[in-house]
Amino acid sequence: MTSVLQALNRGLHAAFQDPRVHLLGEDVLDPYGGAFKVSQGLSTAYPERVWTSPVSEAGLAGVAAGMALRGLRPVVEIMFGDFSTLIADQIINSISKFGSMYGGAVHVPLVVRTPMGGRRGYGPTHSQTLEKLFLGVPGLRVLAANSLSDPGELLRRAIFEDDGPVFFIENKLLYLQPLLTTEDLQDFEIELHTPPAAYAATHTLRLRGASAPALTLTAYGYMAELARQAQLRLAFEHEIFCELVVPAQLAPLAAGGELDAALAASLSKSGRLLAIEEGSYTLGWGAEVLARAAQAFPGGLKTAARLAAPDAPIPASRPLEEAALPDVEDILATAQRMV
Amino acid sequence: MTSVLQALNRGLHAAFQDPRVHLLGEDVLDPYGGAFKVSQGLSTAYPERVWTSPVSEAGLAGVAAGMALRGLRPVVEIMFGDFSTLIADQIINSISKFGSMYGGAVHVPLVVRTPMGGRRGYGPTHSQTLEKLFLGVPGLRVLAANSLSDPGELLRRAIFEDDGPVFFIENKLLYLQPLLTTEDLQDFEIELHTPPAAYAATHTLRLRGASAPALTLTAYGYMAELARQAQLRLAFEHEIFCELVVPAQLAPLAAGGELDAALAASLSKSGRLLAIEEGSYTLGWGAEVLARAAQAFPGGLKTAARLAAPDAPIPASRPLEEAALPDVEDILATAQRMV
Amino acid sequence: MPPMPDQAGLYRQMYRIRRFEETVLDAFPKGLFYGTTHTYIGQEANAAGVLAHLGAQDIVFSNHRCHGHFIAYGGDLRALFAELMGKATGVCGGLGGSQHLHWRNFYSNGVLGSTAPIAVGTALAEKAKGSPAVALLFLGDGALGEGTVYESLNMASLWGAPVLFVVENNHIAQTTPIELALAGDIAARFNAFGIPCQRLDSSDVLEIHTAAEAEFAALRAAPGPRALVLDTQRFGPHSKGDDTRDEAAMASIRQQRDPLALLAPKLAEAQRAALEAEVQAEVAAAFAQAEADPFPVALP
Amino acid sequence: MPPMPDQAGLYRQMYRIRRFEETVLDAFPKGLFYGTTHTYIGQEANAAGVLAHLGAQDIVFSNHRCHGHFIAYGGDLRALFAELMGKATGVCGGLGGSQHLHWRNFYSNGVLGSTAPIAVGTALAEKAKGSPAVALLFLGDGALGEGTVYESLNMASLWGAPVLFVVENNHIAQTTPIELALAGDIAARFNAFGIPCQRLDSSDVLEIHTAAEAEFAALRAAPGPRALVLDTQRFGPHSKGDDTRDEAAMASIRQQRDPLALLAPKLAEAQRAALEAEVQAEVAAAFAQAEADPFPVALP
Ligand SMILES: Cc1ncc(C[n+]2csc(CCOP(=O)(O)OP(=O)(O)O)c2C)c(N)n1
Ligand SMILES: Cc1ncc(C[n+]2csc(CCOP(=O)(O)OP(=O)(O)O)c2C)c(N)n1
Ligand SMILES: [Mg+2]
Ligand SMILES: [Mg+2]
Repeated sequence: MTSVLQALNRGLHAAFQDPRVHLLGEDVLDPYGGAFKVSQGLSTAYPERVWTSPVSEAGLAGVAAGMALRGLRPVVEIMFGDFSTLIADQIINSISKFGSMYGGAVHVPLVVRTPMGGRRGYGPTHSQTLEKLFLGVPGLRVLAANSLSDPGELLRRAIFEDDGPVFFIENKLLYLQPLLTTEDLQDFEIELHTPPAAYAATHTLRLRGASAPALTLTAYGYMAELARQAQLRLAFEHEIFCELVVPAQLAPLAAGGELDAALAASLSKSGRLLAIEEGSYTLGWGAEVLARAAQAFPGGLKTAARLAAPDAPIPASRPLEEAALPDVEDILATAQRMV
Repeated sequence: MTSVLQALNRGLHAAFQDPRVHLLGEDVLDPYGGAFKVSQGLSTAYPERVWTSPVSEAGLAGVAAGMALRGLRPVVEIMFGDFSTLIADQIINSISKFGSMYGGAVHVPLVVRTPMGGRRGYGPTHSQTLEKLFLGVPGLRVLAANSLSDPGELLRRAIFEDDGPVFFIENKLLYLQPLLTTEDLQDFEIELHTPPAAYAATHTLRLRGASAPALTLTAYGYMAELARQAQLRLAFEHEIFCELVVPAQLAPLAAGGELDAALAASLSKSGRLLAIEEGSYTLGWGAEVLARAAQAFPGGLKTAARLAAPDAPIPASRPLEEAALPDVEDILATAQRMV
Repeated sequence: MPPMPDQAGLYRQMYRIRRFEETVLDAFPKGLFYGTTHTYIGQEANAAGVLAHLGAQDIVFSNHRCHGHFIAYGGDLRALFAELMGKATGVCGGLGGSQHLHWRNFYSNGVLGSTAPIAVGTALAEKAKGSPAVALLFLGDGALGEGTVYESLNMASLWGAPVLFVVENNHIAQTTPIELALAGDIAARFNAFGIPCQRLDSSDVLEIHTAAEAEFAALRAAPGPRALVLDTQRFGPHSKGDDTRDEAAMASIRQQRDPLALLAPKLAEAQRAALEAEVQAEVAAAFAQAEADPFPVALP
Repeated sequence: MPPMPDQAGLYRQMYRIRRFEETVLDAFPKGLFYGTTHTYIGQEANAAGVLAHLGAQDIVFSNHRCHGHFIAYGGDLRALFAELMGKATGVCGGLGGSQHLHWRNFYSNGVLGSTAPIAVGTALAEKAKGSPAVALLFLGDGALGEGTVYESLNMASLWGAPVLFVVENNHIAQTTPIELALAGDIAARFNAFGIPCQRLDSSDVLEIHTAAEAEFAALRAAPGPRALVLDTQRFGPHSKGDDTRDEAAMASIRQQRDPLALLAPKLAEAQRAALEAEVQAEVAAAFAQAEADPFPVALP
């Protein structure tokens, strides 16, 4: 069994074969290897290319940007996704702009990796799912690891196949998930779709032999795994057949507000959409999904809904946190209401 | 004639009658009075309560937060909205969280004011409309000035009537607009609607004697003025009758994804929605508007669209900038395609 | 001459912190707490020595390693245990957890450096209101990496904010030794912004008490920012079990730099034993109460 | 002994900047430019004196006040005029405008302080690649307010980045005099992060040339960050017409601190006249060409 964490670590080790790859982050030296251990082993194998840094997130992002400008392929580890707020200016006003604002001759191939998410009781400043801040930033690709395909390979491709910046979203609970094997997925028929000019595949999961879907679920990252569990239970316990669409690329989406083809295909069958995310509700990823769906199916969707955390800080207390963050039961309840 | 700029300045002067009000910002001393002159006269009248600061946006926001914690009512001027990226951490992880994360006993009554927007050739780092970054931040109220009602009064109420933080959006071209008088608006029938627990009114504009609306336009800030001009031309030149819904409060929206009542009322008549904004397309304000509309009118909207800037940095060159930012002609063209 | 510090009182305060933190570390693996924690063991003399000078009106900003500050500030042990357990009776009703505390004029937050300008702002507000209150900000050596800290030093200095920056330099940030994270000199950094800085390498609470006394006196006499750098040692892991330092070296440090062991000889043996017994009972009772306390009711 | 600086060359460079900026200020009100601009008049000696030592491989980061840096770097006058006009032939095809320039190893950005870590990163990258290139960062006194600058000093120092921080201290940021924005001492700020700092109060390009020569020599001999603080004067408005300073005081400063007037006596009168005529013609031709250049075609 390979966990998502192991896969990411392997992906980094594979990437480090190329001497242009450098890693910058806080507490990334061995034996610690980063707060969530994703970077373990790198500083031992490549001491001169692993930069353990002061607690200076903005500076870190900027230094990596400079390295990227000069031909390296830096990877930045932000210890908690909550601190991505500190690199907002570097990301928005420098890193993602340089590719266009200088007339097209400048490239900033860097990857910022960071874990988002709660369910560990870390409280309001260490549990957030903040990628929504970056999904509408022009010039920035945002990818979210999932356990349906190798996130280490996705990370490796982000490092090498992209001449622009990539914000790579991980999730604390996803780390511990096993990469799903064909055996794990034997109940599913899986369709892969890669959007134009992307390298990250969208997975559409339907249960083998299921009748036409009554509902399309869409989710990414760790929520995709919860949605998959809900999908199974909806089928087996409630005879509600859903399709689940799991994108790995959250941004950019197609220009002109066009809906992702995999989602469009599923919706044209189900006519019902539920977008599920762990981040807070308003202007989350689901807002863009629903907006595009509304544009793509004028008058045609029977119902559309979002499941997300409420618009409030994430409490530290376990029962409060559990109530705040959407889980399998919430998906079941919402889906049942929708069909 | 009173301009929006004058109204804002008057609002600040009125607020300063209360000794709890302090202003912090860069270059806010007289005779300059801030880069856009909104703060003019204050440092002369109240020298001990106007803090002209180093170029330290994050620090500035934090200092204001501290003042607010201790009973003052600080107003922060961020010279260009583009630099709101630098205060993202203070806003997201401190200022907007304190009200909830400490159990409810702490209040941070501060107002951050800043001008957004392009059309002045200032280039990619001085022309953005970035409020979308903050519309989904729990605990933060976001208001946008417009010329339909006195923005100085809105600002004054934000300073005093709110025990939480307010992000107050201005717009560089809006500054020069006159506050619209009843005479200016004589062609319109205007309905006011104030959402629950808000003090900022939403205006619904319809042309006097117009037949049922074929389309609902919604826009805020300076774009609302362009939309109003388009609304007139659509009626008089193309016989397309629209209603225009102009919110002054962009966040929070009603909980649970509920649609604003004014918008819902208009859409139930028109069945067609066009959300117009100057910011870049993806996950802009319009995404949340469309998502909520899709939820509120399952299967019921004939068409929904967004008009926004493309997902790209704003070019400095005039023809390129003009092409990028939505204007009256773009609204006319889009509206005509939709009905 | 200021009165002699209350040695027994300081010992009690430090021992309360020690027992609290030991209880936390002990109970964490049993699942009685939830989330994370950063214990203050080894640094007790800083909180006790510095906060002894605080007036009721003064303001404290603390960081992730806040239990010791909170306790020395006068915070309730049961409420702190309860907060760490996520109980309704916690300092913040379970919303904040270990890193996010507020009670009276005490505030902590888990984002390093973010508190610096906020502390400066509170100090300026009190000054503007004509209040004699001063603000105090605890920072670790690691937090000195954050740019916001320097923006805050500059503004505090320009605007004469009555704030004391207390750097607890335990020579490590999570797992990063200070040599890998901090160039130049800490005191010079404050001085470069026009802020006077006193530096003290000690785990002796009496020395720290004296040093802090001078800082508070100066701060109240002539409001304006000051800095106190306390070189210290973190005895335990960064949070739970994540200590990558050499165990032998740590053992010798624990031997030499224990604030409790340093003060203990100054107290009569019997007095100390009685005091320790009292504190043990106090902490145990607080823990038991917190354990029995209800969880907050989650709204559906 | 390094060779004597090329006095005529330095004069020419400074005069090219001067004429360029005068042309901009003159033509702006006529609507020939669009957007904003920040002219370099009065500070020409800095760009000319410092950048004279730059190798082709070296990297320059500049700020909003970048025209002088760009010209002294070797940038094309017509392309710069065109960029300010928003023409397709501009340095960045009209996308960037006055504050956002890139050509070869030259980059400028309009967000103060944001370039600091990026410059450090380029220096580290070149060092990691084994290249001899060094990076140079121009900062104003105002930009020293930004926290990111200090994060950058720390990292540059820790990691031995071959970068030269050049502070052009014109004692003002937009309208804010340095006394209201900067506490403590600039050189001490660098020193506090372990960075050596040379400070020079001069508008004499030869002095600046000499000071910069020493910095570059040290930088190339032992890669690691260094700082050069140049006290200078901004003769014109911050951007256009927004000068709140005392006109009489400014007149006397313009009298005493004009880098062109300071160097002029060292050149033969005829040589200087010829040189000026050449530059005038060059600038006029560049302007005329840029004016005639096409606007970019906006895609519908
Ligand atoms: C902005 C930010 N970055 C990173 C972290 C993660 N983190 C928590 S504590 C810590 C080390 C802090 O070291 P120091 O300031 O010296 O305090 P100490 O733990 O030694 O008491 C780090 C990196 C954080 N909380 N905030
Ligand atoms: C982050 C940021 N804040 C504010 C501004 C607005 N601004 C542009 S130039 C300037 C003053 C800069 O002063 P200084 O760094 O001394 O450079 P100078 O203009 O004197 O050359 C300010 C505040 C900015 N460009 N970026
Ligand atoms: Mg430390
Ligand atoms: Mg300056």
